[in-house]
Amino acid sequence: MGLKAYVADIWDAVVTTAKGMRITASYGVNPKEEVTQQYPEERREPSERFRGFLHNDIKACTACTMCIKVCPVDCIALESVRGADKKMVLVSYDINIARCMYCGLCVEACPTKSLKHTSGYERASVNRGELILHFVEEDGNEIKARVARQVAAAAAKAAEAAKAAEAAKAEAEKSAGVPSSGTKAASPTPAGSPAPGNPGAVKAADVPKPAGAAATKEPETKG
Amino acid sequence: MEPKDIFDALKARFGDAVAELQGEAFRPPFVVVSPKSVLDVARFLRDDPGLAFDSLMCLSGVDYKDRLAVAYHLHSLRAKHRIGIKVFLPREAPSLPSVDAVWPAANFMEREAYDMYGIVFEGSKDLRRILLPEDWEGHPLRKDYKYPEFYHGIKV
Amino acid sequence: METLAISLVKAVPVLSAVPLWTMTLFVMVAVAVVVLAFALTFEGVGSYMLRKVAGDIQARIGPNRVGPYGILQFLADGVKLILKEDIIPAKADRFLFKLAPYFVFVGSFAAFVVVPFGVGLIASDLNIGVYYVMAITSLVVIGVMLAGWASNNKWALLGGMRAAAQIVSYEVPVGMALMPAVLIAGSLSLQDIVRSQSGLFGVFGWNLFHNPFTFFSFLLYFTAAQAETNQTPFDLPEAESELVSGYNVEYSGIRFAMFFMAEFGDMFVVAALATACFLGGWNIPYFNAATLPPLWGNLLSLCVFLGKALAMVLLMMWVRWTLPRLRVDQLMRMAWKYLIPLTFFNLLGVSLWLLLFNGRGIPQMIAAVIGR
Amino acid sequence: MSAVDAKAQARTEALPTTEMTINMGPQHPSTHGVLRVELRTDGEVVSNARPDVGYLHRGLEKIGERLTYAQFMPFTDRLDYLAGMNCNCAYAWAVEKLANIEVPERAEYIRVIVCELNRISSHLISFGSFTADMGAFTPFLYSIRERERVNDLFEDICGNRLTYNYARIGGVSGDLPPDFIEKTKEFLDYFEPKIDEYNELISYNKIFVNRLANIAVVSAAEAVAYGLTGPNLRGSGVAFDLRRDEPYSVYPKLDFKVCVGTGERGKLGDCFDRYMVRINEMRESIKIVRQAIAQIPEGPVLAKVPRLFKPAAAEVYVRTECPRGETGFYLVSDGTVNPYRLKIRTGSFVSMNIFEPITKGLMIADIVAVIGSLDIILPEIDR
Repeated sequence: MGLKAYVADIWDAVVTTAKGMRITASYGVNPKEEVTQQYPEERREPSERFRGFLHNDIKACTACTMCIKVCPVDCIALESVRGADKKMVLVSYDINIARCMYCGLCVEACPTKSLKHTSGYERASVNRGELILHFVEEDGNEIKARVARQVAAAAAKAAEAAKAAEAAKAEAEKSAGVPSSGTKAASPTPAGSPAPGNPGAVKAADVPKPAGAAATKEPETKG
Repeated sequence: MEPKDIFDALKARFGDAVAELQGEAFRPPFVVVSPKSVLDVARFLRDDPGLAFDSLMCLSGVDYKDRLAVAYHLHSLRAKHRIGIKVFLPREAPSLPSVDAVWPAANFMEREAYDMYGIVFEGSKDLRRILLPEDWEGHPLRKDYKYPEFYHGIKV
Repeated sequence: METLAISLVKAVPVLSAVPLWTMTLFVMVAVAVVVLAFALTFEGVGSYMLRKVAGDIQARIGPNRVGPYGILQFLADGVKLILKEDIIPAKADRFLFKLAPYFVFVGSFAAFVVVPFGVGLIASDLNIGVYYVMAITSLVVIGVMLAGWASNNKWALLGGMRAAAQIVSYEVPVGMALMPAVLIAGSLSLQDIVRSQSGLFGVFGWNLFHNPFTFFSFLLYFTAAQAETNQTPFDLPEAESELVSGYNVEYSGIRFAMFFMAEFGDMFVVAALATACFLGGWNIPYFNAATLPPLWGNLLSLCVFLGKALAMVLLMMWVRWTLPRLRVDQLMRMAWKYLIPLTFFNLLGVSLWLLLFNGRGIPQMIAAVIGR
Repeated sequence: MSAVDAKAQARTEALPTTEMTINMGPQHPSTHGVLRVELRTDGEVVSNARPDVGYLHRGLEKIGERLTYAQFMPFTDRLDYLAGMNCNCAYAWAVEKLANIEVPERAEYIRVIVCELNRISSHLISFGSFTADMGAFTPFLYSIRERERVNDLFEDICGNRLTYNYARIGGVSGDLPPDFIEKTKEFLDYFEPKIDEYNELISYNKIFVNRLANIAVVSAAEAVAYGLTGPNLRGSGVAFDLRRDEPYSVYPKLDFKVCVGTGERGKLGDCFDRYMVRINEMRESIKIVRQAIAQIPEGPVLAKVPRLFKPAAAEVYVRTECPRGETGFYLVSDGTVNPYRLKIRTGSFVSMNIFEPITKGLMIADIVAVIGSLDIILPEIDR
């Protein structure tokens, strides 16, 4: 190639290198440009819509299993028993945050807004058991026993009330001659077992439950 | 050109090889073509100045329970129109001529259709499994696919 | 070395019982240990400086966890590398695999012998200084090729071959670019070259401003030296993004540390040569260091020399963090079609200049005119 | 053949050198993910580079057939994790066309804003990692610094920095936070001069240009035949951009230029052109976001769509312009809650198709350049 191209080549190389070095120098000299955050010491404040670990407020939760139906990876499992006053009582509510992908669909689907994202994101652990958050502190069986007692008591009360009503009706019939109505329905079976048919759901039963459910207190909303 | 005219042009040219135009619920509409004549239809679609379908947007296998199908979506950069070509295949030994001679873009997509549905593309430059390991049995996207229990001793 | 040994014996008479040759041997070992200590500390400081400068340029902080401002980072790295498991690949050629790092380390460390640190501070003032450096640094090539071949890894093999091609073909321009300083000083010894740039003319005594050709040959030398020490525009032998890590891909533990230290050793040697030959070595402008008492004179000149050398190392790092990497054939084309013709033409220019103005540079001529 | 050649020929026959087969990947610093390239090389010169994909295959299409339309949305982030918003919106547009759902105007504008911001952050990563592959490590860190600011914007708007899951069928999941517009304007003003700085630092650098000019030249006809789309197609001089030629959402209301390769530093369609198209596209995206911010109307951001809606049985193919080319969704619905067939056609998958023919005879360093210039990303290829 000609001498002119030869020199032009060298000149182009020198000029572009010099321009590049001017820019790297401009960053090199002014320390204001450092953008690194020292993570453990300086923590960045996540925005208030940040989707961290889930937290379910048990008192507000009505065990309607909407979150289970909506979750794409079936990482929520709950077990509940119908209480005396027909409302469902939560026996156990577990979220497996190892499977959860923090997509936020369950939070949107929760009618009572009891399920919310906290801003916590630090929960690495060596054993997988710790990655299953149990939101119901009380032991499942005690709850079931308690609810069963309440239901039985309510049923007994209802039965007496029914007998008393029948006795009253019996007298009313003697006076009016009307036939008596059927007895009360059988006590309700525990509905609300985890949504059938998704093999992946972590049922409370098969989760390795150490003696006395490890009540891992969920961190408050601000992590 | 409107899909109807494209269909008529093909019908005129290939007669019974071009079966019907699936029009109403299909955007873009599909022209159903018999498996044997796919290569000629493809070459005609690309070379005909009026149609000029020079770019194959997408080639995908579909499993319609009773039969398999290969859906080609074509687009013409020059004439700015689109058409779909559908080829129905039997479930047992689905095979049809490969179109990677007409559109080189088809090679990877055909390999994927072969990998996922087991549709053999005769005359393809290089028909191998693309996404799954070479010695994987079965074609996962088929509706009748059963998950294998183990793969080389690893629980699936 | 004998003079040192004799002066030591005179100072401590009881030593006279010891035969003279053991004394000189002892002195030699002592000097070698001192220079090795300096080399190792520089390699540590160099790596810290490299990462701090890189951090600064790339809008980040660089090491700041180990020790105040991260100064002890290189110690931490050193200890880590020593403690790390030292894996030798199964089918590797075990003997050559173990041998390679020593070649590379010796190649880069042996050049410290002739580095003119101060007025009297030089390991041994060889009268073939520059020629010796050229010869000894080519040991590195053997070490790198051995490493590439012995680690039974295709990437390492490619890295080794690239290193061989690059270092050998850049030896030529580096050598030729140093010749102007030798011509001006009239001797190969580095101390003489530095003395030829005595400080009386101040900054203009440097070879850099002797004549336009030497200035140009400084630039050529700097580019070729950047290639000689595998710095980024030319860091093909261990190109992370292409060859995974080039010839030292299978090395770990202390062996990798030796490659790592050798690289910084090379960097310092090249910077030292640049300062000695072009930037007036340990000469202090407008002041003759020899007049001071030996201790202070040496100390002052040592500081001046280290200052200039570190400035050169910084310049190299600055270029290193700006430019992308060349391809192998472009690397070769640049060496043989651009650098070598230019250095030869440049050498011709310097010799003609010296012939015409019988050895006086522009500053000297101006000084003569002003009648200093 | 002269005597000398004959002798040389004889000698080479006496010492036949076999070709070396190197596995570049699947774990390799510059394959942008888990790609294995089987290189058959003679020394440095590559005679055949056969890509082997599938290491990141998660079977998204099979998962799609098991989930409802709404549940598949978070999976689309995992398609091209550098452009999660684009894939989210692409899937949303596809399902809306399938089920004829009307999307409120404000939601469309928000989608365009986040898609273009995501295009900027995706091109930043492709620019940064491409220069890092070429050996210049500094621009990579500058591009990451800019991308962090885009991530902060996205974190404010949807709560996540990478897997956004922001679009919904029928709109977006949440309205813009109050200070979003100011922060975006501030970012755009900060970012615009940076592009010229990149060009001065690295784009027109002599070594960088030498490494990229005239490497892996793809002619316009070849690009169309191989089905290339997006920056790779425009790099070969074909001015085809889905946002302008098949307008969707509110793109017709926004005016922007389609950047095309011009053969600046070498033949038209080489690695340098594809690289420069992406750099210029970032400037266009800034213009688009500025216009969209100015014109955005008030109003709802999510249409009323039942959670388990059953679209009519239909087949639809919808494609949108993503940073790595055209992402097309071929949806077949049989009237039930789950899609019957969900085929995802992505830009990187087709770009990988042309990788083998164009890398014949290049050197190993150029293979890295071609991977970088095609800007492929493996989750999109393997799905």
